[in-house]
Amino acid sequence: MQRIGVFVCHCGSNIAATVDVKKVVEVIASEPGVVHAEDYQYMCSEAGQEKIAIAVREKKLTGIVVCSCSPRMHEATFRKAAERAGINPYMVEIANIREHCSWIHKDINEATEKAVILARAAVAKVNLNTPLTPGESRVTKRALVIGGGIAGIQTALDIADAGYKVDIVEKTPSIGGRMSQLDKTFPTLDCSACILTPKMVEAAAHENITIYTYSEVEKVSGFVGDFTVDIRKKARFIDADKCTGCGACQEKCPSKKTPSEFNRGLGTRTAIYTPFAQAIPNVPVIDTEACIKFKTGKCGLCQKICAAGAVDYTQKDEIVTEKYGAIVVATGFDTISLDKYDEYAYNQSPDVITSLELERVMNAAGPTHGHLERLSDGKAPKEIVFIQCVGSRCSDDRGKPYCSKICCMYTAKHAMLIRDKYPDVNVTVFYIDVRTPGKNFDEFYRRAVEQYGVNYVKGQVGKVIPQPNGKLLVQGSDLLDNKQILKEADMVVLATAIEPNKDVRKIATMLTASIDTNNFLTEAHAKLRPVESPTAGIFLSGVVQGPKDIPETVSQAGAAAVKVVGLLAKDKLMTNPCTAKADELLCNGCSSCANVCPYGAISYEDTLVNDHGIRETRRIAIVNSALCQGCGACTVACPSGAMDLQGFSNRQILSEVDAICR
Amino acid sequence: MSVNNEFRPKIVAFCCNWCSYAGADLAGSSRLAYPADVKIIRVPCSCRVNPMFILRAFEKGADGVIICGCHPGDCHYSTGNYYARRRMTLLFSMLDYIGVEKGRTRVEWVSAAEGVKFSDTMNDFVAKIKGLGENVRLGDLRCKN
Amino acid sequence: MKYSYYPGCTLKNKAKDLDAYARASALALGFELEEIENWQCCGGVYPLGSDEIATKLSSVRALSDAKEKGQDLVTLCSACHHVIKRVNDDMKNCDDIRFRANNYLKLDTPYAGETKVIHFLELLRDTIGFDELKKRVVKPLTGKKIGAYYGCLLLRPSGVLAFDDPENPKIIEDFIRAIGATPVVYPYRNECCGGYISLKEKDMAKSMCDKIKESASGFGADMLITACPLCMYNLNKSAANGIPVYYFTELLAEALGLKEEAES
Amino acid sequence: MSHAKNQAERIREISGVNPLKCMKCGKCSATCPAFNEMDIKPHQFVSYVANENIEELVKSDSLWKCLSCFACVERCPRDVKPGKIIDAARQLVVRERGGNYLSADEIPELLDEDTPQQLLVSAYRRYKR
Repeated sequence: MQRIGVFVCHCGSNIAATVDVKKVVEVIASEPGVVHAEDYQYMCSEAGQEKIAIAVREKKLTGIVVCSCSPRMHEATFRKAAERAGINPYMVEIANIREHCSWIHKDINEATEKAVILARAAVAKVNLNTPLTPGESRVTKRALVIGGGIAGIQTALDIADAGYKVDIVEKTPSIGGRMSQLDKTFPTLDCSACILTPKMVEAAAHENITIYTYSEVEKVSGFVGDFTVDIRKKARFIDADKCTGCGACQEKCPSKKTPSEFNRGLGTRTAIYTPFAQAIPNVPVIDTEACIKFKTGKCGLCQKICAAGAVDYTQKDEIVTEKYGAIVVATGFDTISLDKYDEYAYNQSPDVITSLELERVMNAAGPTHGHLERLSDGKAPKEIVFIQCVGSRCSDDRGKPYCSKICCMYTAKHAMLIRDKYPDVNVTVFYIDVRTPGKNFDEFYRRAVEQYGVNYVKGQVGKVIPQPNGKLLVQGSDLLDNKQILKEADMVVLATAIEPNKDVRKIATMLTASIDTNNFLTEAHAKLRPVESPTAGIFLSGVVQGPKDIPETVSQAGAAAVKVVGLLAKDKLMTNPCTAKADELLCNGCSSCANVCPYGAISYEDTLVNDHGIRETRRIAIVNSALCQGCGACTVACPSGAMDLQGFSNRQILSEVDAICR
Repeated sequence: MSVNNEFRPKIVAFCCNWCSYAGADLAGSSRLAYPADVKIIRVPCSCRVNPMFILRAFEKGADGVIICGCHPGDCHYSTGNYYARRRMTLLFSMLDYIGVEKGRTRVEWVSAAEGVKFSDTMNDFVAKIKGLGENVRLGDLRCKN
Repeated sequence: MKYSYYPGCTLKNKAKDLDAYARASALALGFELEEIENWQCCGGVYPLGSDEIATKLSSVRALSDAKEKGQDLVTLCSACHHVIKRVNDDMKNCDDIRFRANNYLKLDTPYAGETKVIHFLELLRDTIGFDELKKRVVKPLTGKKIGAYYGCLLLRPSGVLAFDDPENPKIIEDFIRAIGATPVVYPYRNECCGGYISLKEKDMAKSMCDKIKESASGFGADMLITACPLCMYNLNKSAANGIPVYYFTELLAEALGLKEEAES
Repeated sequence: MSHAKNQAERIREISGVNPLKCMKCGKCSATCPAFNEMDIKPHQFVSYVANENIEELVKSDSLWKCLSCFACVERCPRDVKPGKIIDAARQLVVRERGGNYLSADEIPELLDEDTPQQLLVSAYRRYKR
């Protein structure tokens, strides 16, 4: 029989306001095995932990139940306290009477009754707990960053500067990401390329960084400290070692009509291409869908023209397998499809564009060489309308429920830049709310209004109506004036909602990282662990975690890097001791458990067993506790009941069921 | 302790540690109420839930049992929730066959970010169980034993 | 191929053409429209309150009748299509309405939204196919520039009607191409003609139709086509630009070389 | 429950709309083809119900100007469906007070030889119980 101490936390008034903690102590004291019960203001405080130590000493406790907040908060705290007091940390169980009780119930009787039952279940479980000892696993001192945008680049640089090896895997032919497509950045109007390119160069030159562009993560196995990853390096059909980046191949390529991804489809590119001038690496790729040589077998001009002999049509995809201790997801974002929003006539008029397309139009390397002009007829616009919140803050099935966060600021930027460069162009912004929290952000927006005379109208637009004369009639609300206004514009710019990159779901599944309904990856704790995934060893950087601007992304990228460095700095990690174990007397070696094990942790050995005096050699399941992650799939698959999970054994869970249903 | 004689069902909720238990925590910290009749048991994964646990709950007088796990494809252990789904489909049809109504058991996917869904699910489940009333079928069988 | 067919009141009176051209064209294209017996008026508008039941019963009767025959239900008038399709959705998805309607009607077998409701245009698109229709055309309307007028009832609410993109539809444009003419896309093709408001607020309806017709002719349309008798009525009240309005079935019959036959 | 509260509750029920979902973007009013004919504008319908100011709402001429074209319902980013609120308010008026907007006597003079049956039927449905 265990000697159990029960400690009921008030958590200030968080628990005590709705749960009669004295009553819980009184009732639980008479449970079998309980030799000590007390309540205290804050069990997690030093004084609270000391109470545990005193009780262990004085009452010779062998097991501990703490009735407090979620075990996800303080289980580790109380396990450590128990260890200091001299008992095995796995002899501690938590009854969650805050998140699962006091915070969601109002009636004090009901909540107290439930708290008692939760405490009983925990006591019943501890009665069956056994001391467990964690094993150790090694840490591979190398990190993987998935995504080569500003988030991935910054995370990689910070990890590399701390002295660890780091690999960047980028899907497109160059690192740089969305930031490379931007013209200027708010709130200081720096040229985006001017501040990004040095970082790209630094990453490429760093001795600790290896960059895999035009590559994708294909398979991930293992766990924190010891991941094994397959990376598919897609065939570029260019020998990167020979290519000098002279660009002659691109000049001569006769297939010139593929929409340029980098220019958001507003311009075209050749079949052999580097996405933009500052691309890193400056090595082109051949798009086999567009290449005449690949489609018809004729052409081969690029190979003929290449002085370095770098073009190789026979190149094949290559799989690189590498081991990592930590993985950072920095897969970024894209704008949503506007197909369901054609009241704004995006699919009906080339003069209705997204804000990201406007970045390309404003950029000197863009389709209009930086001249602000209508894409339909090349004429200079005189009247431009911006529409905010297109697809953001929607609770219908067309858009996204969240605020995309960056649009208010980039629209102020666009409006300001246009008014600055083309003072005769009128700019109107239809907005629902202007959201500009951030250092120097509201000041920036006010400058757009006060200094540059941008006309902000409070109200959403209902419809953009193309006119026979090529103009666009914008029908919108002016809510402050309670009017419906019609404004004739030459161009309309849509602040289109952003969403996580389409590939992120696939990647999250490979990494077994949690993902939310909007395809953003979930943090381990929304406030206190914002750059870690609940899956150990997986870290989040940039918009993959939620909408962010560049300064925030860079800060978060650095934070993720610190977490990675903290992990890689360790030589060994403690492993979870709650692993599966087979009872050799019950096991009949049927292989059912091994078939369901996702980690290949179960093997079979011929073992000499002593079954009630009968000594014989049997085929018995053996669990490799270094590989077992403790999911318990095997325990249910086992037909003879031989397989059990330490820390969550059949008897323990059944005792909880009994206590709850009593 | 409750004074009135309203039927208060006994409901056991098995929640996986990675998604649904965290979802329940989020429901708690967001103060999204659901009836106190629901008591949660933490398991590492929905695939840890042995059909035996559910039978035992009904045997001991539970009126409803719900298993919550990560969304398909999002399991922390890759495939655990698929095992759970298959096992529970079989178990539930067997329970139905022996007279425990289908509505008394449920499998639901709740992610760590879905506090609202957790609370909505529990409210709905409790209401359905209240509609079904006390679970007397397995109780009767026990008496015959 | 036989289909149940719900013509509706107006097609039996003021919009006989719409009906006659459709029937003749249907036969020529190899499917038969079998009029539902003893159909009753759909009510012209989907009930205003989500709790109403009596006003939905005539639609349920027609739907159930088609189900008994194992046929899809074809409609032609935009209003009938709108009402019947939405009532069908209620019968499929709304427990309360299904329960009350069945309780009231006491049908041999309860109705739960099994019938597929198809607009004549959808039949052309999805069953026959516009490519096939194009092959059957004997007198292509080459050179005619036609604006499609969709109005509200066929498109919205798009979730239930699931007819086409409510903001940028293309089914009638594709139809126009199939009969050999040139579609003219103009932005007011999904804006309201005024609908029932024209009974009392004649000026209001007229100004709305002026806008529609001016926009269409501004983009170069010689004529408009519609599927709705009320849209037709309202558009005809507007004299703007003098562009004529036809039922799409009339042009279909013409292209198939059946116009005279249908009129006789 | 006060009369106004009661009526607001009825409108919420009949329309199946939750006015609290509105984020006051004004897209309904930006969309409405009958906007200029209305005294109370579509976005205001929502706040009138939220604020339980039903007395004013049902007196509004806008009730009889809304075309039920459903453009606002289609485009509302918050799924509030202002058009359905208007339908419900109209319903409330005709149900509670018999406040028909159309009397049988005035119909003949509104007709002409082309008037489709559909127009009569639908106008009658909208204006009268």
